[in-house]
Order: sequence, then C-alpha cells, then structure tokens
Amino acid sequence: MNRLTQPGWVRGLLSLVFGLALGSQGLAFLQFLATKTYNPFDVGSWVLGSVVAALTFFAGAGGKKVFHLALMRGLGWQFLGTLAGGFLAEFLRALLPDMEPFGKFGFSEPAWVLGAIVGAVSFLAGAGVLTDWFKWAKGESTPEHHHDPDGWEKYFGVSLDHKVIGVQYTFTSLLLLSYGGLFALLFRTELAKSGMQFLDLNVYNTLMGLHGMVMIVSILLGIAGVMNYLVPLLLGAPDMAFPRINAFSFWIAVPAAVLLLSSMALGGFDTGWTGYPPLALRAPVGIQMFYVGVWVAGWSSILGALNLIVSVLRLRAKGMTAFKMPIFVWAAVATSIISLTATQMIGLAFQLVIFQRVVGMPFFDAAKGGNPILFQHLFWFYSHPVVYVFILPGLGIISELLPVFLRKPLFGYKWIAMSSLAIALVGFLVWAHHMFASGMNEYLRVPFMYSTLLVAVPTGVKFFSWVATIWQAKIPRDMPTPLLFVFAGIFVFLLGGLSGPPNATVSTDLHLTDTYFIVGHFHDTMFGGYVFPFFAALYYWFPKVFAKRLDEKLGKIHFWLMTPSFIFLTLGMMKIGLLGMRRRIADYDPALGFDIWHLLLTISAYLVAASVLIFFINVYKTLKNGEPVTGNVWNSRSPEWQVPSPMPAYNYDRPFEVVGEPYDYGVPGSTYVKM
Amino acid sequence: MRNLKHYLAIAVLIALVSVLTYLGMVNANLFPVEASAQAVDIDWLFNLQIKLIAFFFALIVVPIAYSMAVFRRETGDTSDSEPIESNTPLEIAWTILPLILVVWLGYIGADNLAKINAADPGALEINVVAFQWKWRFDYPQGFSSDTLYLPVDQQVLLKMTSPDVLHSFWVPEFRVKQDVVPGRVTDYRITPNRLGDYKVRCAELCGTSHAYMEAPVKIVSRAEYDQWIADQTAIAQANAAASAANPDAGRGQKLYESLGCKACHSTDGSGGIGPTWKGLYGSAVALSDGTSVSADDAYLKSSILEPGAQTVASYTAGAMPASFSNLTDGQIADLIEFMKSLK
Amino acid sequence: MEHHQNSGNLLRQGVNVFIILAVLTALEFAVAVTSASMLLLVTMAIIKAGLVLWNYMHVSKLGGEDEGHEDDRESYAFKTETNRLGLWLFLLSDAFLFAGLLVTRFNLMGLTRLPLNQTLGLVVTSVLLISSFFMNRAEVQMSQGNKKGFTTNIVITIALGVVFLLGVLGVEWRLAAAEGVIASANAASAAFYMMTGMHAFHVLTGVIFLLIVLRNTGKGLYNEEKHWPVEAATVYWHFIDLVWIFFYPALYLIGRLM
Amino acid sequence: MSRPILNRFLLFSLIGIALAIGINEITFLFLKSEAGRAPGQVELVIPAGTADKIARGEAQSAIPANMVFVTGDVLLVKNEDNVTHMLGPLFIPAGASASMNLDNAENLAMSCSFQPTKYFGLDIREPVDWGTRLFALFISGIPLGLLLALYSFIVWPVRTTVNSNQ
Ligand code: HEA
Ligand code: HEA
Ligand code: HEC
Ligand code: CUA
Ligand SMILES: [Cu+2]
Repeated sequence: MNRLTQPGWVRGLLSLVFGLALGSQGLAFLQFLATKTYNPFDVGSWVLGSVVAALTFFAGAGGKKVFHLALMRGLGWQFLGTLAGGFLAEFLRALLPDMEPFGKFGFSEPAWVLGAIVGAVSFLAGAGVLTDWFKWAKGESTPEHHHDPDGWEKYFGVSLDHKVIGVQYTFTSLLLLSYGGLFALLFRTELAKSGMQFLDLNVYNTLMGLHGMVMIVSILLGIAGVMNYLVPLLLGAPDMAFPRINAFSFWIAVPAAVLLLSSMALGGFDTGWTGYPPLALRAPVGIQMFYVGVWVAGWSSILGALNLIVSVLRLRAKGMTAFKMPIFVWAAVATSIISLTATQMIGLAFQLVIFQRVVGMPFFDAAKGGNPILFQHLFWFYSHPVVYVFILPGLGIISELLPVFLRKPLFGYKWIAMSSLAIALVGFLVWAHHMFASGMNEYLRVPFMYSTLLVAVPTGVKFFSWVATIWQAKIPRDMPTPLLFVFAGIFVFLLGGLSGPPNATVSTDLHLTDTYFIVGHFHDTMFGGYVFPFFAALYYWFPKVFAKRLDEKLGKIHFWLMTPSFIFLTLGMMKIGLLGMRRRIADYDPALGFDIWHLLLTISAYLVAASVLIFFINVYKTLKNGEPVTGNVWNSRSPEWQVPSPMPAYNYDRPFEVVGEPYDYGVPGSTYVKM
Repeated sequence: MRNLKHYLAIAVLIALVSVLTYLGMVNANLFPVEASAQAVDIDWLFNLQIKLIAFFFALIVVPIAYSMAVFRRETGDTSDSEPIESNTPLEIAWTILPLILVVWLGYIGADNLAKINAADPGALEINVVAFQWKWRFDYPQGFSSDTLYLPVDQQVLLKMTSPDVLHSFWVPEFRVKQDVVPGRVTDYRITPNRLGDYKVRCAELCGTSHAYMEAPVKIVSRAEYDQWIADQTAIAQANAAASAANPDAGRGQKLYESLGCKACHSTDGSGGIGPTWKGLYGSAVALSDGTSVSADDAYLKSSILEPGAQTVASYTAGAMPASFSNLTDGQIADLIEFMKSLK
Repeated sequence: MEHHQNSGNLLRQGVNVFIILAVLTALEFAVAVTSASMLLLVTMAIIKAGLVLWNYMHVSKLGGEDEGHEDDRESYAFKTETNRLGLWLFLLSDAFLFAGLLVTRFNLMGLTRLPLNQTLGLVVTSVLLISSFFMNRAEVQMSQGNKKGFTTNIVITIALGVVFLLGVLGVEWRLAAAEGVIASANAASAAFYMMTGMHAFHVLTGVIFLLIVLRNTGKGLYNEEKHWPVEAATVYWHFIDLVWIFFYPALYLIGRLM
Repeated sequence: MSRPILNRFLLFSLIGIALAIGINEITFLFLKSEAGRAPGQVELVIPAGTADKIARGEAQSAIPANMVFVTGDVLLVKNEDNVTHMLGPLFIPAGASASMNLDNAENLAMSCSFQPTKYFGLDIREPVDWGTRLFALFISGIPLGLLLALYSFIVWPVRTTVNSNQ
C-alpha cells in the first residue's frame, strides 16, 4: 500500500488533469472531424476522457512500472485488437460488391462489432489470462499455483488467488458504481427543472440507459467480489475449484466495462437499459457497444457462477453438511443457479438484435414475420431472475451479520436457507410481469400474476425470521456501522418489497408500469437488497482483507447522510410516479407541478452521492493511516475470523472441521469449527 | 408472563401503526383524479393494496423498533442474548398464511382485471396510430385528428398500431396503459366518466423525443361530441373539395398528414422538430456544414430519401427518420407539389 | 467403472444404443413424412436424448458413486470429479442457449416449417449420429489403454464432424437459399440460419477440441487411468449431438410446410 | 442430486400443479372472453333477401358487423340469398358456400357486399388452446410446487446422500 502514498501521488494527480483534458478534448475533436461541430463540453467526451484520465493517473503514479501490469497490457491490446478487427471487417466488406467501407464513426457498424469482439479477446490474451490454457492445449504443463507480486501490484496483475480476485472485483464494482452514480447525477441535474437545461435528448437517454446497465454490471461484479472473497474462506477451501476460470471471469468484465462506456463515443443509444427493438434497430452504433459489452459481461457471470457452485459442492470442510453451511453460502448458491443458466437468454436476445442490425436477419421486424415481443420474453427471462441475483447475496449478508452483532442464533436458519432457493427457483417463472401492458397473450397475464405474488412468500419468511432474530436480542448500544447498514437494508428492502405486489396485480400495474413508481420500487429493492448490505459487508470484512478497521465516525456520517436522503429519494419517486410521472423522459410537463419534487429529489441524489464520497475518503484514510488490527474484530464464530488477518495465500494452513451449528451464539460451550 | 406484556404491547402498536400508515397514505394525495369507470375499479384494488402494505409494514417495523427501544443492551453487559433457535409451527404459520393471502390476492386481481376488460358491444371504435413522436386518431367518419375527443359515459375501443417502434398509450386519469406494437393491433378499452381536458402521454421509450409525445384528450358531453364530429366531417369534405382543385398538392397534403410529416414540419411557419415547409420551396437553405443550397426538387427529394446526407443548420442530424426512403417517386412529387403550394 | 467390464460388452452396448438411435431417427423421418405428429416426434427425441445422456455421456457418473479418494483433494480422481461437475454445469448453461433458440424458432414459425431438403437433413443427422458412435468407441478404447484404437476412432469422429460442417454450411445453406430460405428475407429463415449457425459453431469448437486431444494423445499425455481431457471432449461431442437430436425435428420435421 | 430429493420435487410439483388447476380455472371463469375456445368451424349465413334490404337502404343487418375468431378457425359462409355475394377474397354465388382459413392473428376489415357499411370486421386472435392452458398451469403450478417442496425438506427431512461425502 505504501507505494500509493509516495510522491507518485503528485505525479498521478498531474497526469490525471492532463489525461482528462487530453481525453475529453481529443474526443471532442474527433467528433468535430465527424460532425463539423465542436463542443468542448460534450458529455460523452468527458466521460470517456475520464477513462483516459484514470489510466494516465495510474501511469503517472506508478511510473514506468505500470506498463508491465496486466491491466495496462490488456487495455493496450484491446485498443489494438479493436483496430485490427475493424480493419479486417472493412477489408472483407471492400471485397463484397455494393458495400461502402467506413462510416460516420470511422468504421462502419459491422466493423465496430467485430472490432469490439476481437478487442475483448485481445484484452484477455494480452493481459495473460489465457496463457495457461494455451499451454495446456499445446500439451505443456503449468505450475499449479502462480506467485503473486507483493504490495498493490498484485491487484493489477493476473492473480489466481480468490482473495485478490475478490478485491479486484470489488474495486471494479465501486469504480463502476461511481460512473453509474455520476451519470445519475448528470441526468438528475437535468431533471431538477422542467425544460431542457444542459443535456440534449439523446444524451439524456444514453446517460439514463447507461446508468441502468453500468449499475447492474456494478452489482454483478460487487456480489462476485464478496462471494469470491468469502465463499472459499467459509468453506475452508484453499481457493475456488477452478482458479483460472475465476481469473478469466474477472478479467473479461474489464473489457466489457470499457465497451459499455465506449458506447457514449459512438453516438450513444436511446433505448434505456432494456434495449428493446424495434427502437434499438434505429439507434446509433453506440447500441452495439452496449450489446456486445453486456454480452461479454454475461460470460463473467456464467463462469463465476459455475465456479462457485462447483466449489460449494466439492470443497466443503469436513463435517459441513448442507444445513451446517454458513447462510451466505446458501445465498451464493441460489444466486449462482440463476446466473449460470438464465444469463444465456439475455446473451441470445442481444445476439439476435446484433445480427439483425449487422446482417439484416429480421427477427424483430414485424413486416417480415418477426416479433418484437419475442425479444421481451428472452430479455426478461434473464432480467427478472437477475434481480434476485442482486439481492440474494445481500440478504445473505444480512442473515450472516445479524447473529454476530445481536449475539443470538439466527432464527429459523433452515427456513432462511430454503427461502433463498425458493426465491431463486420461483423467480424463474415470473418474467412476463414486466410485459403486462405489452400486448402479450391475454390469458397468460393471470398465471404470471400468481407466480409473481408467490415470491412474496419466501421473502416474507426471511423478513419474519429476521424479526424473530432481532426480537428480544440485546442490541448493542453503540450500533457499529455494519449493523446500522444491516438495519437500514432491512427497512429499505421492505419498502421496495412491499411496493412489489401492486406491480404484480395486473390491473394496478397498468397504471404503474413505466412510471417513477417502478423507478422508486426498484431503487428501494436494489439498495435495500444490495447496496446497504454491500456497504455493511465492506465495513465488516474490511479488517479481514486489509487488517485495518474503517473509521467508525466517518462510517456513521456516511450512514446518516445516505439513509434518510435515499429513503426520501425513492418515496418521492413513487409519489410522483403515481401522480403521472413517466419514466425515461428527459423533460416533463410543467403543468403537472412536479418541478419542486424533482428539485428535492435531485438534492437528495446529491446527498446520497456525497455520502458515498465520504465512504471513499474513509477507505483512503484508513488504508493510509489506519491502525493494524489482526484479531477477531467482531467476536464472530465464523471460521475466517478464527485466524489472524490478513489471510495468508492459501487460507488456512490446516483444514478445519465443522463440529457445531454456525450461529449458536449464546449457547454455552458450543463451537462451530475446530481449527 | 413478562413476555406476554411485550406481545400485547406490540400487538397494540402494530394495529396503531397500520392504521396510521394507512391513513397517511390515503391522505397523501397519491392519485390523479379518476376520469374513467375503470379507474374506479383499479383504485379500489389500490386501496386494498395500501391496506396490505400498511399492515405488513407495521408488522415488520414495529417489533424491530420495539426491540431496539426496549431490549437494548444494558451498558456494561457483555453477555450473549438468550439463544432462541427456531420454532417450526411458527415458521409454518408465516409461510402458509401469506401463501393463502397471495392466492386470494391473485384471485381478486384476476377478478379486477376481468372487470376493467369487460367489453361493451356498443363501444365506439377509434383507430389510433402512434408514431415517432405523435399521436393520430382516425375516426370512423373518415377524418383524423390530433386531439382525442371522447363522449362521456360511453365505452370506447381504441384500435392502436404503430408504423415504427413501440409506444404506449397512457392517460394517467384513466389509469390503464397499453403498449402500441408495430405489426399488430392492440386494444384499449375505456369508459370516460368525467368531463375535462387530459393528455395522452406516451409511456414507452420510443427514442429521442419520447418525452414530448403527448396529445390532448377532451372528454365532452354527447351533444358536444356529435357537434364536433359534424364539424370535422364538414371540414374534411371541404378539404377534399379543395384538393380536388389541385389534385397533386391535395394528395401531397394527405401524405403529409398520414405519413406523419406533420409531427415535425409545420405548414404555417411555426417551429417544430424539423424546419417549417412554409416558403421552403425555392428558398436558400443554410446547411450545418456552413454551405447553403437552393431548395429545388432534387434537394427536397434527397432530403426525404436520405435525411442524414445534408442537415439543415441548427437541426439535429438524424432526427428525421430514414424510414421514408421507400416512398415512391410519385408520392414524393405530390409532397413537393404540396410544399410548393405553401407560399 | 469400465475397468470391470470386458471390451466386448462395451462394444456391444455402444452398438446396441447406436442401433436404437438409428431406428428411432428413421422412424422420426417416416412419421414426419407421413403424419407429422408433434407429440410423437418430441417423445422420440426425448427418448433419443435419454439414451445419449445415459449411455454415451454417462450422466450417472455425476455425483453417483464416489471414486473413494475424498480425503485426498490433490488426487487426480478427486480433481476429475470436480472437473466433471464443472463441465456438466457448463453444458447446462449452454443448453439454455439452445433452448432459447428453440423458443425463438417456435415463436417465429409456430407449427410450420421451412422448405428444406429432407434427404440432406437425414444425411447430416446420420453423420452426426455415427460420429457419436465412433466417439464412444474412442473413449472405450482409451479407458482400456488401447491408444491405437483410440486414435483410429477419434480420427473418424473428426472426419465425420468435418463432413457434417461441410454438409450444413456448404450444402444445406446453399440449397436452402436456392429454395428461397434467405436470412434477410423473413424471420423464419433467419431463425433457421441462427440455429444451424450456432450449432455449427459448437461443432467447430468440438472438432478443435478433439484435434487438441488427438495431438496430446500422440504426445503420450493420457493413459487408461488419467484421461480427463478425453472424457471432456467426448462428453462435449455427445452434447452437440444431443442438441441436434432436438434441432433436427424442430427444423425439418415438425409443422406444416410453409 | 439424490433420488429422494428428486422424488420430493416431482411429487410437490404435481401437488403444485393440482392446486394450480383449481386456481387457474376458477380465475379463467372470470376472464372467459370471446377468444376463450379452441379453433373450429364458424358458420356465417347470409339470409335470403339481404341484398334487397341493403339496396333499400335498411341499415339493420342480421349479421354482426364484427366477429371475433381464433387462429385456426375456418369461416364458412353460406349464401342463402338470391344474388352473388363477396367477402374479401371470397366469391360466393347464390346458394353456394365458401370457406376461408383464418391462420394468422390479425385484425382485418374486409370489403363485403352483405353489410350496409360494405365492410366486415374479422378480429382473429390467438386461441386459448390446451397448449396455452398447460403453459399457464406450468407458470403458476411449478413455482407453487417448488416452494412447498423446498420447505417440506425442513418439516419432513429426507435421508440424502448429498452430504455423504463428509
Ligand atoms: C433487486 C431487485 C428487485 C427485487 C428484489 C424485486 C422484487 C419484486 N418485484 Fe420488482 N423490479 C425490479 C427489481 C426488483 N424487484 C426492477 C429493476 C424492475 C424494473 C425493470 C425495468 O423495467 O427497468 C422491477 C419491476 C417490477 C415489475 C414490473 C413493473 C412494470 O414495469 O410494469 C413488477 C411487476 O410485478 C415487479 C414486482 C416485484 C415483486 C412482486 C417483487 C417481490 O419479490 C417482492 C417481495 C417482497 C415483499 C412482498 C416484502 C416482504 C414480504 C412480506 C412482509 C410478506 C407478506 C407480504 C405479502 C403477503 C404481500 N417488479
Ligand atoms: C444498483 C443499481 C442502481 C443504483 C445504485 C442507482 C442509483 C441511483 N439512481 Fe438509478 N436506475 C437504475 C439502477 C440504479 N440506480 C436502473 C436499472 C434504472 C433504469 C434505467 C432505464 O430506465 O433504462 C435507473 C433509473 C434511474 C432513474 C430514472 C431515469 C428515467 O427514467 O429517466 C433515476 C431518476 O432519478 C435514477 C436515479 C438514481 C440516483 C439519484 C441514484 C443515486 O443513488 C446515485 C448515487 C451516486 C453514487 C452512488 C455515486 C457516488 C460517487 C461519487 C459521486 C464519487 C465521485 C466519483 C469518483 C470518486 C470517480 N435512476
Ligand atoms: C421526427 C421528425 C420528422 C418527421 C416525421 C419528418 N421530418 Fe423532415 N425533417 C426533420 C428534421 C429534424 C429536419 C432537419 C434536419 C435535416 O435536414 O436532416 C428535416 C428536414 C426535412 C427536409 C429538408 C427541409 C429544409 O428545410 O431543407 C424535407 C424536404 C423534409 N424533412 C421532408 C419530410 C417529409 C416529406 C416527411 C414525411 C414523409 C418528413 N420530412 C417527416 C424531421 C422530421
Ligand atoms: Cu412514443 Cu414514447
Ligand atoms: Cu421482475
């Protein structure tokens, strides 16, 4: 860590400013060449400029050495690969009759698509993620383990250690959270007042759609981070079952994120995160980067889930039967079942649109026998279950932390475990509740209403069990930050969950669909089910990872700034939604009288962002000045806390054995694991 | 016995908080006025939902808050809480009861859906075309309108379709929403029951100007409606007669209305998403690359066929759909003839 | 496992299964040409899939009997079992992709089908089926340490795989286009090209996988005890066959001619 | 997955589906719409004297101006009038009949000689056939079954081999 604190910082900051200026204005200039209008404040250019700035920052801070890092190599190769793929496609097109090579954004659209794919693969090859596999194919053997460099460098290189990968995931997730949040702040500022202020309509739509998808990818990486770090530790395994696939799953998400953001430079897209055709067929080339980016990120989910399920099934410690697994492991398995299978459907849906745009296969063109509704079915077959992917690990964290802080067993452990599976499995058959107004088969709306409402039952079981856990527990006086976030998570998720059934009954949904009520609903569920528990997890396991404890005072400021403003934000959204505020509009009718509401919502959005900024400051300060703590900070029974922090390379030097129940706090003489 | 006291206390508190939450929500002015018979049914279901929400909100929040207040750890106490593991009958109860509840709610929901879908065979049928980014209402009398006039207390059946992308028909005061899907006709049944002016607001993201895709709805008395129909029919006939005099421009005007050019181009010099057509023909048009061209037949034709090729200064390139490139030469000639007539 | 059985038994089992599969395929063809009962066709496809899963892909090895080395997590047997689980989960995931393609096909075409060349369809289907038979032979030989037999059989499998690819991409696509099944003309045709294309892509990766295994066998990397990559390639290859067992009726047999 | 677990899932899926049959069909009674039937043959009779009536300008016709069909229906038009009638592509001489297959879900307005408005509306919808109903059962029944099955493992545990590797 200390490398980051040396004067490199100063160099880094200077390079950051330089990179930002160069990146944004360079892109604005390229745009000038293409469109003959020069706009130095173009939002897209600035966003991509900030990507360049991040790179120059690290280059400046780390000096020459940085270019040896896998991350930098990978990005360089992705750039070259994109060019190579693009030129290859243009060359092939030049051979065909009646094809004009090159287009508005330099390459023509097919060339961009091929370039994007080749670029992503080049990233992986260039970073060195595929090296071992190439060797295996050639029949060479490779060492079982790789040695990671010391210090911060290991986080920028290809490591096979699940703990390093977990941190890499989490860091990337926070970076994307900042991007997504920044987009939200931009368009929220635009919405503060009716009329168009400083964004144009297409940029608004692009920011809004990217906000959605970048946040979703951020969540996927965030849960992958927590699961990667924790699950092997909880199982007592030295690593995941397939460390190389694990590294692959993480690294493929990096070019995916770059692709997603690069859609801004290629004209953006105006479809929102759902990317419905036929609108998507008319969107600028940017939508292709969006599709390809999500498609690539999907492989990260699929392979990560595969790895996790195998690890849980094969690598449990001695004595760890199904109902003695930590509850978080149950949640992780349930989540992974969804990611493993359903993700293929969004991949397919996007693939079909990509092919329709590039090759003209008319899957969604009604005039040629296509069906736009088909896309929605394929899309939601993934995108509904995925909302449970977001929350199950979060709810697992809640269930994991409550007993530790309340010193009381988890009430109804088995019921909570089965509820995770139940939510995941039932969640597979409810997807069409997003399509109640779409003109789908009339008759099927009712069974989908039933199945959707059924999800309330296992979710309810979780809530009731938490309540019973909390009931009569000795709740600590000082309220440690992780516990605060757990309580807020329960509360906010309750708000989100209870706003679900009105969407599920068809006739009320016909009023609610595509309004800010839905926007309020899903921000509550995602924050309550993911963001709040995720922060709880960060505060809770930070001492395990870095052997330093985050500052409590800043933590509490973070909490008390974030929670009320966030709750106000979403309840306000629900209110104006009910009154007639449509979603995905850049401007609204002043006659509706929403101006004041929107202004308040924008202010609360800024407060939420400020609280996250405080969290970042806390992390930075702690890493720099924090006192080392190596012990069982929270007095937990869980195995990872029974050994000193930080964890050594292959976790436990001797395998442990499970001899009791995981959450028997307060039961005299009981232990969970024998080290 | 000590516990009984606590259970009684939270039971009372839950009841209290449920009622207060419910009252708070129904008095928070959450809904626009009800302007259709369907809205009345839907709001009934909303009210039921609010009751459930209030109850379950209280059921979860009250015991947690109560524990925080009452069972807080004494300062200096470092012992563990009393270990209560699990209680299977209780778990079964709070699985089965919500299960029964949601099945019942599903049944209520289906019943409610059936009510709002109930078809009146005598419903007035109007065709609706939604396109980027305008609504057009085609009345059975053979004219179209930008405003949806509806007689009060009669069911209407809107037959909706779109030539381009998905849109969604929503009048918040009617509650019901229905997507408009290219390549098929979707139905929207509503029985307006309150006089007044409302707006259709497109509720499905349909591209750049989705935010502005609104159209007025007027619910008027039967007599007013009949009068309006008569007026419109007369105007339509007069127009037909006028265009009979200059048949090409007349056909052009029809195309102007039916193709949707009207959505963006005005004929009276006022602004819009695209430049006005008034006085366009023969004028010098300043383009965004700094040059200027004369708006002759060739230029106009290419502007229609390839809107992206030359962009008029201060307008967004690509805002005009490229989907008009399949117009025939004859249709384009008619359109240009119509532009010529707009001096 | 296989060590206990003699090679004659295994060969006979492979042949028997193959014969049943062949007869069912012929029956499918006959049923479709005469009456096209969807229910019957789907039932037959499920039976065929079951046979392949059970006898060629050895689904029972999954979590079935443990190989008794649980305590030694560094052992080859333990790792193989772990790898096997991973591979099957991957196939499960991939199966969702193909299921999605089937959904797409039925959504866009309903109970109609495209004017495809029936004879050619039957021929490529048979080629893939026969390749599965030889793949099974190859695996049996490997588990008995007969590298030469293995090599012969795997070469035949690869050759049949290439023939299948040429048959679909080179001949079928061309004939279909001549019949008016053109990808950009209508959604149904597009679905046809997407399905066969995605399947062919998997066949291609399968062929590459087999080539790698073949080469590494030559280098002496596998023996009758330790040959996980061979098993993986085998299971993957049969999976591709399994997919086609459903694609064939979906594309060629089910529904009225458009 | 071991056999007892699998059996439990299967058993409860069946229970779930059985319950769902009740739930679905009761609600179906409420929602029963015009399209809630299987495809079949629909007969339309043009009564004698229709042409005369139209010629006289009598607005009322015995035939509805709009009809709802489901895909797969066959519309059989019997002409009992004494003149030839037309319906869209159909040409029906006096006393004869003609039929039309309605294969695609669409909303048609066909020109027609036996309606005062000279127009006949055909609203062809997807039928609620057995396939749709089975799908509906699947959608509501399977989740219910899964839910019950999962919790049943707690209330009536099974002996499993999943944990036997310990
Ligand atoms: C983390 C994410 C998450 C979660 C957990 C949920 C949970 C639920 N969601 Fe949500 N939803 C989204 C994210 C999420 N959703 C997103 C992102 C969208 C919009 C996508 C887009 O269009 O962009 C959406 C949209 C959405 C729609 C479509 C709305 C529309 O566009 O028309 C519907 C409709 O049914 C719905 C329903 C539900 C239901 C019933 C639940 C249930 O799971 C909730 C269950 C929980 C409870 C009910 C509370 C606790 C239970 C009890 C206390 C027991 C007793 C209660 C009862 C018996 C009622 N959601
Ligand atoms: C996890 C998912 C997630 C999260 C966390 C958020 C967070 C926020 N969202 Fe999000 N939102 C979605 C998922 C999410 N959203 C989705 C899926 C959609 C639908 C999109 C669509 O319709 O297509 C949506 C849509 C959506 C809309 C509707 C837009 C529209 O329909 O037109 C709005 C409007 O207010 C909104 C607001 C916000 C705000 C204010 C936050 C705030 O909480 C954000 C707070 C800010 C941060 C968390 C970042 C803070 C950090 C910094 C500022 C640090 C500075 C930077 C550096 C250090 C580099 N969101
Ligand atoms: C969605 C909005 C939209 C619709 C619908 C639309 N246009 Fe346009 N049109 C524009 C915009 C914006 C411009 C200016 C930008 C440009 O030149 O590309 C334009 C420019 C033009 C021009 C050049 C005008 C000039 O001042 O030089 C012509 C001619 C034209 N449109 C014809 C048509 C015709 C004919 C139709 C209908 C068949 C039509 N437009 C429909 C938005 C639209
Ligand atoms: Cu039309 Cu939005
Ligand atoms: Cu959903």
